[in-house]
Amino acid sequence: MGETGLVQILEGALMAAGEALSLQRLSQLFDEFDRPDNADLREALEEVGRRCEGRGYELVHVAGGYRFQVRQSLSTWVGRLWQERPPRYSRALLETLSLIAYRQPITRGDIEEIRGVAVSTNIIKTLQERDWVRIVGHRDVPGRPAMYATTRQFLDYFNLKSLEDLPPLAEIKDLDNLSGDLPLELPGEADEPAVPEAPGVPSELSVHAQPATGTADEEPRFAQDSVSAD
Amino acid sequence: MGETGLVQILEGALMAAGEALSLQRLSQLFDEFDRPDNADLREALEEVGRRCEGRGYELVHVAGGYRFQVRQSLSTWVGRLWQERPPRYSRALLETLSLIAYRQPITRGDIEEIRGVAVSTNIIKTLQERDWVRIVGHRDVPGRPAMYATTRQFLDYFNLKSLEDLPPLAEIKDLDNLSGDLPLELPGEADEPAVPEAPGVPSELSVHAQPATGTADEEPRFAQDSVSAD
Amino acid sequence: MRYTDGVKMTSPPESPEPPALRPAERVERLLGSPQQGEMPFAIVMGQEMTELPKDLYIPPQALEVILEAFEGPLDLLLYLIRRQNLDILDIGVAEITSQYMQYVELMDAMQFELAAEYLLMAAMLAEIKSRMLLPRSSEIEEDEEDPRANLIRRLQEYERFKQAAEEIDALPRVERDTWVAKVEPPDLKRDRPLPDLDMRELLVALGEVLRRADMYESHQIQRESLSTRERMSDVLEVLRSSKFVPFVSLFKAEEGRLGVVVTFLAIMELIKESLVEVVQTEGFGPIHVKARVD
Repeated sequence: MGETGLVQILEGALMAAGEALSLQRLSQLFDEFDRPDNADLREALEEVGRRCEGRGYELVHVAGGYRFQVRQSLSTWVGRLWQERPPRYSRALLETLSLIAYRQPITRGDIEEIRGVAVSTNIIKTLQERDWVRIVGHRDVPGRPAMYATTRQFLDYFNLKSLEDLPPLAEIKDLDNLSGDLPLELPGEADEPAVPEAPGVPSELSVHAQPATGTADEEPRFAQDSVSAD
Repeated sequence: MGETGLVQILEGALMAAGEALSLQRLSQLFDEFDRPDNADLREALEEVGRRCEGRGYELVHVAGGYRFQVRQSLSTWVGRLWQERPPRYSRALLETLSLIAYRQPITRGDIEEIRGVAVSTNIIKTLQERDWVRIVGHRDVPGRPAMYATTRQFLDYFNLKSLEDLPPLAEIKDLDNLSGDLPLELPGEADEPAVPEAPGVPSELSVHAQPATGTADEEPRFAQDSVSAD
Repeated sequence: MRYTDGVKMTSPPESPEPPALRPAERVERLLGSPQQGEMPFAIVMGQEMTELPKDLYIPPQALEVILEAFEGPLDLLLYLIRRQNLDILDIGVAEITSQYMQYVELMDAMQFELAAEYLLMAAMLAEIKSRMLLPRSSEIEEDEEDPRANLIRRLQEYERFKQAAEEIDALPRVERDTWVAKVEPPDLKRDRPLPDLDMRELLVALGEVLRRADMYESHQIQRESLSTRERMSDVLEVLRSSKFVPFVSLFKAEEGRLGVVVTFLAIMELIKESLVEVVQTEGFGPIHVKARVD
C-alpha cells in the first residue's frame, strides 16, 4: 500500500497535530494545485476512521475538527502515564460552567441569581484561563456587565461537536398540582398558569443558534461522533 | 479484535505520550498482578509495529524507548501544520526599498537624508537576502559608500519588464486615494500622519534630528526592522 | 482490574479511583442518616419533632466540611428536601423551614461566618411560612399565587443546572478519559515563508517618505527618467567586474537609437556623479570607462 496517499497524509497529520484539525486546516496541508476538496477529505477521513478498528485509538469528530484519541476503555492504563491526576473541578465551577453553556450569553449576575450565591472571581478566571469561556459582549444595562459564552475549546475538551450535544436539561415540572400543607385548595388555582415565564425547552434550544457559541462548524449535520465503524 | 488487549493499551499509550516510552514505563501502566514481562511487551510491540504497515506513521525504537513517529515521506505535508504565517515588512523597509527602486543607484546616506532617519543594517541585509537589492558600486567619496540598485528578481517579483514600468511618481502623489483603497496596516502609520502637518515643529530642526516623525525610534529596534529573526 | 487479550470486554473499566462522594453523602456520613421516630417528642415553633435534630451534634471541625458541601442556600434546601425523598412540589414549608433554621443557627452558633445568602433565604422562608399560616380570605385567593411558587421555581431551576453540572462532569473528558494523539512529527524542512509585498504598499511607503521629504524642503526628488537610472545601474554592473572597459562595448546596436541615447545619458550622469572615470590616452583613440572604485 502506498505510503504517501491522501489517507496516509491525513493519518500522519492527525497523529502529529496534538489537537483537532478542521477540514480547512487539513486541506491547507496540500499545495493549491493538488488540494483535495472537502468531499475527498471526508471520504478519506472515513477510511482513516475505519482503519482504527481494533486499535487503541479512534478518530473522533469534535467541534474543532477531527482528531485521533485514546479509546476511553483504555483510560485506566493510559492515565498512568502521567504522575498528576487529572484536575478535579469543584461543583461551584461546574455549575457556573453549565449555566454558561446552557444559557449563554449570560452575565455573572444571571448566574448568581440562579445559583443563589455569589460567583467567585476565581471561578470565572479559571474558566477563562482554560479557554472554556470567554466574554462575548457586554449587556447594555447599568454597569455594562460582561456576557460569557463557551468556546470551541470547551466543546473539544468535553468531546462535543456542538452545544446541541450537551446532555438535555431536565424539564421543569408544572406547579399546577401544588399540594402539601397548603390549607386550602381551590379549583381556580388550576387555571392559573403555573410557571408564567417558564423557560421550557424551546427557549433552551434557541441558545444553540447563538452565533457566539463557536460551534459554527463546516458541517453541523455530521451524524456520528465517532467516525470509526466499530 | 478486542479493544482492551495488551496491543491496544500500548497503542493508546504510545500515541498519547508525546515522547518515547521505555519498556519499564510501559510495564508500569499495569497493575502488579497482571503486569506483562518484557518478553510479552516486546512481542506486543512488534505487533504494534506491524500494524503500522501502510499507515502514515510507524513505530520506531530510539534510545529513550519506543515511540510512534510520522513517516519521513510525509514531512512535506505534515510540516505545513506548523508553517508560520509570512511576516510583514516594516514601514522602514518599504520606504528604503522604494527609494532604491526610484533613485538607484543610491547610497545609504542618500536614503537616510531623504527619510530623515538612519537606515538599519538589517533592512539592507534583508533586501539583499531577498535578492531584490544589490550593490552596484561604491561612490568615490570619503568612506566609499556602497551604491544600491534593484535587481532582475525585484522586477520579476512585481511582474515588471523594466524599471520604466514602475508607476510614475506623479501617480503616488495622490496618496490619500491610494491608501484609501488599501486595507493596509503599516507599522507606525497610526503615529505618523499628524507629524508633517504639525504646526509646532520648529523649522530649524534638521531632518536628521527630527524625533517626531514616528520612525525615529526604529533604529534601535533592529529586530522589528528586519523580517527574519534569524 | 485485568486487561484482556483478544477478548472484547463488555463493560469498560471505570476510573480506578472511588467515585467522589456526593456532598449529600458526605454530610450523611458526618451526621448519620435521619431516622423517623414514632412519636413526636417535642413541639418546636408549633412543629412536632419526631426525630432528634442530629444536625446539632456536629463536631466543630466537621462544620466547615458541611458548609463546603453546599453550594448555597438553594443547594442546602434541595438537600433537605431530597433527604426526605420529597418532591419539590410537595415540600412542607414549615418543616423545611425549621430544618433549614437548625442548620443556620448551628452555623451561627459555631461562629461560622455565614454567607449573607443563607440569612436572606431564612428570611424568605419565614415569610412564606407566615403567609401560609395566615387565614386566606376567599375573595383574594383566586388571584393570589401560592406563596411557595416562587421558591419552588427557583429550586427547580437551580436543580436542573446542578444536575447539568453533574452530567457535564461525567462527559468523557480530555486528560481524564481520553488523550489526543501527539506523535513525533518527521524531520521538518521548515522554510520560513517570505513576506508578500504588494506594489501598492511600496507606493504608499514611497509617497509617505516623499511627503515627509517635501515638508522639509531640503530634499527634492527629481523626476528623472527611470530608464536612465536603470541603465546607470546596468553600466555600473558591467564595470564592476573588470577594470577598464571600452566605451563602445557599453552600447548595444540592437537596442537602436533610443537605447544608445539612454546608455549615453546614463554614462554622462555617472560621470557627473563621479561614479565612473573616463580615460582617453590619445586624441581620437579608444575611450575606456572604469568605475571609480572597484
